[in-house]
Amino acid sequence: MAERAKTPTLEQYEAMVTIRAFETEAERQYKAAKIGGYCHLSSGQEATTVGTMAAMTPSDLLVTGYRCHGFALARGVPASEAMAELFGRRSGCAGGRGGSMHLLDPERGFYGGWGIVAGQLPVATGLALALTRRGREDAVLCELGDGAVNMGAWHESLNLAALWELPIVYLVVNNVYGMGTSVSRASAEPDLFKRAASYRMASERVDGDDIEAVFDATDRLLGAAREQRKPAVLEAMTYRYRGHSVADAGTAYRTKDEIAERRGRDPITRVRATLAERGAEEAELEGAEQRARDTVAAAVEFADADAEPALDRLAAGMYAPTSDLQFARMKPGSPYGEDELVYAAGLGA
Amino acid sequence: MAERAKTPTLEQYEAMVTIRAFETEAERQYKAAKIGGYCHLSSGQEATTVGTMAAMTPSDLLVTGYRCHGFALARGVPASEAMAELFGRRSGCAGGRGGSMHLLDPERGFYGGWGIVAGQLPVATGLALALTRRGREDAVLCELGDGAVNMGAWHESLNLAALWELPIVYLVVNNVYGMGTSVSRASAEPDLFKRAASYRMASERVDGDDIEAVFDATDRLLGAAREQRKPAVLEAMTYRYRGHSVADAGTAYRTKDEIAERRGRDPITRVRATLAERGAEEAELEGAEQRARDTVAAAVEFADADAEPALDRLAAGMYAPTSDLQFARMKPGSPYGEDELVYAAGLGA
Amino acid sequence: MNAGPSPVATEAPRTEEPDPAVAETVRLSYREALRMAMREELGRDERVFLMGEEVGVFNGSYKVSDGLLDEFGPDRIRDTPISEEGFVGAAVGAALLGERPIVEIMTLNFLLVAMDQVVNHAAKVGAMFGGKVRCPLVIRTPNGAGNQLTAQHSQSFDGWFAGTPGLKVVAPATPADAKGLLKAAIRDDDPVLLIENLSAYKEKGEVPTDPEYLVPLGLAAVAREGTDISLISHGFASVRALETAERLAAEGVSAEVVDLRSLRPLDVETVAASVRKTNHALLIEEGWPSFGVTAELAARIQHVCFDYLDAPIERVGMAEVPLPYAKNLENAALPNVDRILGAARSVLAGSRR
Amino acid sequence: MNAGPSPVATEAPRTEEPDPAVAETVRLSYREALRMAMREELGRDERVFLMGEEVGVFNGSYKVSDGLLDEFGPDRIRDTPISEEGFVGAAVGAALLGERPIVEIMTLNFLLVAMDQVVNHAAKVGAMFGGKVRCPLVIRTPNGAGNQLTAQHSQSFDGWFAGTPGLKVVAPATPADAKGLLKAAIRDDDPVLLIENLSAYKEKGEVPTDPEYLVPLGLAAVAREGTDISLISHGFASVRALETAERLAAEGVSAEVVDLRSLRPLDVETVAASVRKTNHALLIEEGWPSFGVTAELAARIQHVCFDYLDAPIERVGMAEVPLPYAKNLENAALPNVDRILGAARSVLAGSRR
Ligand SMILES: Cc1ncc(C[n+]2csc(CCOP(=O)(O)OP(=O)(O)O)c2C)c(N)n1
Ligand SMILES: Cc1ncc(C[n+]2csc(CCOP(=O)(O)OP(=O)(O)O)c2C)c(N)n1
Ligand SMILES: [Mg+2]
Ligand SMILES: [Mg+2]
Repeated sequence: MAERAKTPTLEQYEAMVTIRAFETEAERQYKAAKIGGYCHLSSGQEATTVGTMAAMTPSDLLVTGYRCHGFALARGVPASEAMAELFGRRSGCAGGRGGSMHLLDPERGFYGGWGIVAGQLPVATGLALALTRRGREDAVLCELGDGAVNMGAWHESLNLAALWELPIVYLVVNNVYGMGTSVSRASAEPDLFKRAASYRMASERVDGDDIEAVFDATDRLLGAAREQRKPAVLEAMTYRYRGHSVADAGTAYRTKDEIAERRGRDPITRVRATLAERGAEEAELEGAEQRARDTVAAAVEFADADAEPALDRLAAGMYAPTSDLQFARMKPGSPYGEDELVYAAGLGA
Repeated sequence: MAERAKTPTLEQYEAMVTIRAFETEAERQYKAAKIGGYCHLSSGQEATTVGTMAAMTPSDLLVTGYRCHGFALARGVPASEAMAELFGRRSGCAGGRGGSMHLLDPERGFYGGWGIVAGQLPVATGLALALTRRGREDAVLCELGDGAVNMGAWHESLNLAALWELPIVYLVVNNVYGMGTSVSRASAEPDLFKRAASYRMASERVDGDDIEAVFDATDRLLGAAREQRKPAVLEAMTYRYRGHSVADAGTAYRTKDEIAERRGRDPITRVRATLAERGAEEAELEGAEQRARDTVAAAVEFADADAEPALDRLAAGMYAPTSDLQFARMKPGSPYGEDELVYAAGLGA
Repeated sequence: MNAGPSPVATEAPRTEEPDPAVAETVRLSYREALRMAMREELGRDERVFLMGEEVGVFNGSYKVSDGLLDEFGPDRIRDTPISEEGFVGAAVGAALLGERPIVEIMTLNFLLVAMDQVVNHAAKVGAMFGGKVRCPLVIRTPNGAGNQLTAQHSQSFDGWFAGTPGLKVVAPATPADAKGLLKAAIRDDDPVLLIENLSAYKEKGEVPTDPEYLVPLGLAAVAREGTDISLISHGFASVRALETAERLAAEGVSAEVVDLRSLRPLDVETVAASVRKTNHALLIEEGWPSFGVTAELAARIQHVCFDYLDAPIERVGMAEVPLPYAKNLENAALPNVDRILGAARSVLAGSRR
Repeated sequence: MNAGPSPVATEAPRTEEPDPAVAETVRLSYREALRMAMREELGRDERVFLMGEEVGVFNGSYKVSDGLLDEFGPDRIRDTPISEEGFVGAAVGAALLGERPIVEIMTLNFLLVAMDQVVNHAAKVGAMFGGKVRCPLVIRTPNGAGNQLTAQHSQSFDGWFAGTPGLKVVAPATPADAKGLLKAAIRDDDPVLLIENLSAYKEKGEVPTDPEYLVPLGLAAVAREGTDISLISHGFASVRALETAERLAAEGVSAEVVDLRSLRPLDVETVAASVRKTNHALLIEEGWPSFGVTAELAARIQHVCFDYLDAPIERVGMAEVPLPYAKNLENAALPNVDRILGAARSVLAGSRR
């Protein structure tokens, strides 16, 4: 295990506050029609997000589902690039082509940001396979939701990972609901982490709102993955305050009391108290909070000023740059749209 | 549990011998080019086949994979109709349209005979759902192979069955190999029955070559399914003597010694010995054996004499009889073949 | 087994809107019309039930099933885990025993994980088992793109299903057809995929209140009569086609709009009659045109209208890229009215007459 | 990242067989040619590995990978459980990190359970992530029907993949192309589906021994020159087309055979040049023609050859039924040479010239 400052750190606190501020701002910008599509916020889940990311090394790899703003920020994607992506702008981390669900940053080992429930699991498993083929002592952390564990892809991926002894930790972010369906209405075994036993895979459950516990568990499991090629499941118990996406009020399937009760034991408040208890000055904490606000404000400003992607590059990225010539002979008779917008726009990256 | 004669009975012995003779004959007829396609034999697995079928009531439902000859016969499909199906003849149980993999007999509650590994599991689960919707106190028995437990469909089906408390028993016929891949090379948890725990579902493993044990376990689990809507997994440990299909010699991935060793404890020999021990006369046993041979010989004769399906009924069964008129206006400009063979051949059953 | 009539008209109706003289109607959104159809059929036939993610407690991701849980209870309005392969297959199994499940798939994109159950199970039952069992199943799901839902959520695989023998595929464009086709699909003895559209849900129209109002499968509608060019489309593309026809009228061009309504069976007769009259065809779809629905249409039309075409058939669909998020790129990629107009003009300009 | 050249000829080669004057060749079966391609690429590039059911110990269900496990070991020739969705997705992930996986799917039918990974993952990577990652993946699998494999095992979804932007799809018809296209696919930086065919595996032909022999993606071949009618096809249908051309020659008809080789990119130029010369087109595929590959071809041809067509374009494919088991029904349903001949005659008979 890497030598690190004791969790939580002031930096981690700042990261949590930044995520909360980012999500709040994203909702505002969505309502102002600056952001479109599906927009899934993670407010309430910050201890899980920041705690797991703190346990990763720079060369570890991250894969997530669509609820990825927090993970992207905690992994180091600049808030400006994340916000620009949500705005659909040129400097967005996916060039404005992915939007809220498809953030990524391969240079920081973040391989997306995927939208099909559990679809990212086989992909993440393959990244872990590639790590072993390259002889790297790194591991993959693959985030998924509690609802995703009922997809076939979960089963196939975990079996492969265990059979092939791949360095991967599947992080089940159990925020109680998959859209409006509670875990107990979706999973015949609601103790989700226990399902790892079907693959003789290690697993544990952790209080996802306790950043120390999250960090420790992740650190341990990632370590075993890296060093002994032991895959694992980590289930983090947390809660999302907002609806499933910005379009969902989030109240049809749960009570306001339940939400209020959870907000009452907010992970950010908990970390603030711990830091204060351990001697952090109020000014330090406020400084972190101010920096978080500034970061997000600057991100919005950046995104807003950024240009839209060039219209004549509609098809950019679809195929490798070497493919232009391959497609040249497909043009005749191509349907309107393809002809004008794809061939003329160039296929290369 | 139903009041039944003690297993094994002479009838069960005859059923086992009939299946063995049927499979041996099927291989011969395949090599004589009377049978085509994929042809999967179950020789060696007769105790599992007959023992499980003996525990089913007439109104229970059966679903299997493609290795279905034995189950069909044990469920009561006449050998003549099964053989005619393998020959691709009109009186085959699927009208000559399904072949070896797709036997069925809905009147006997046998809903096929499916060819995609694990694809039959969701379907069987739905049959169990339909039983509950109709208020029937029957259960579904769904056969699958050891290789099928690694498909996503297994996971999704078992979760649904457990969550909805459906009356279904998943029978895993563990014959050690899925094609050339042994269980331990395919499943990270090679004790397959243990995977039921992921759904808080009951499960057990049984010696699939011990017909009494198979019967007892099936009877118990089907009973719980019928009466308490408790789904279950039953793993029957057995062995297939022949290759994966008639086209596979079956020796690239296992030793001849292994096969010989398994043949040495043949389930049919075991049942014969038990019956003899319990007082069956040699003449009775030989009588059963003779009847089995006669049944299969008669089936071949029947199949061989039977006509091929009518060529002008190529599309029969594809859509309900009421659909002819719906398709009438699709004909113009239809590709050659469809036009001549489908529209002209009528779409109704 | 067939609980209801499957009437087949011998001629395509001349308008899409039900004739108010013969039927009492009410103004409803497309979404409400679907709900009316389900409510009526749930009330009429015990074997009918609805199953899918969030159809119950959540009242439907897109609120199509709003209120049905309260009315029919959790056995008839069945919430499922996220397991499309599992519950689509379960619907196939239930149908084999004579139940009449309606499966809601949140969007057509998610049918990819259940493809095997639809294409290699539901579609195969009838023929493969020699007609001994039937599979009276309905799958309802919206296709299409818009609202910046991005590459994984903006697709239309309509032609894939329409190209699968054993399936039937319908795609209502209007609230009235949404009601009539869904009801006909539920009463049909075969597996039917009913393709809806997110943008269509809010469209309003007159819907017959008659609980026996059925729109037969396999019958296109001439949604607007015209003489100069045939715009042929299905589902939400037909809404775009009608708008385009309006714009063309302002330019003095009389466009006929053929709304296919059904993709399998495909009503080639109605299509051919229109093109033989107008001698010009423009085909429109929400999805990628290459290897799509408009490809089949063009192939059929050139075959049966060979001597009637005055210009090459043109096609419009989504630009052939995984749909990008940015609003400007999305707008450029969608088959919007401007792009359809441009294509219509180029068909007319290409006329050899 | 691109480990090899991706040459693009500017003109379609006039014959399918490699010119023996310029290249040393050896007579191999299609199956052996695929194996040669894999062996060479496995030897050339550490990042290449083969993964699939029974590719190792069993030596391949259809023996394409025979002997490779012994030569390259279990890490490079990786047996998988039966989990198509899992291991296709794993290949996508491995490709994201720069590996070059080849996935063998036992038959194309089984790709249905992995559809989501192919269509909504592999195909989306490039565009959706703004070109920041690539997915250099090859999926090899046989399509088609024959040998009484029945409804669930006798399908060709070629057009579905060809209609998916972000994928490339090739379908070699000859042993030489099997080698050249597979090698080009492995070296390509994008996801490529290579469609083989069970009946084609035993076909023999001359194959260049040159380890740098590549057949560029996106380039059709004129497999036989002719003047009266163009037979256009891909994969095993091209073998049938060549046989048909032989039979037509005996009737005094000079047929040109265009073997597409690549479906996406589709070489419309070569197709158009042929049809402009012969003025008659017959399109052939192994699968169901409705909404299939021949639909797109017909749509393109009517568009770019509008003034050159003397007769409606005809299509031949598998009869539009889930393929029945009985030999007589199967024979009637397959796109055999007799049916192709009949269709060719009807194109010529329909000539307006
Ligand atoms: C295969 C598939 N089915 C359905 C959806 C629609 N959908 C998106 S998110 C979601 C809920 C997922 O819940 P969970 O896994 O708990 O993650 P959370 O949203 O709570 O983070 C659903 C049903 C989808 N994207 N993919
Ligand atoms: C989805 C899918 N993948 C691959 C196949 C090819 N296949 C047919 S049977 C089989 C092996 C299955 O083994 P098992 O489940 O153990 O059953 P057994 O044959 O031993 O009865 C395979 C790989 C298939 N039919 N379906
Ligand atoms: Mg959740
Ligand atoms: Mg087995």
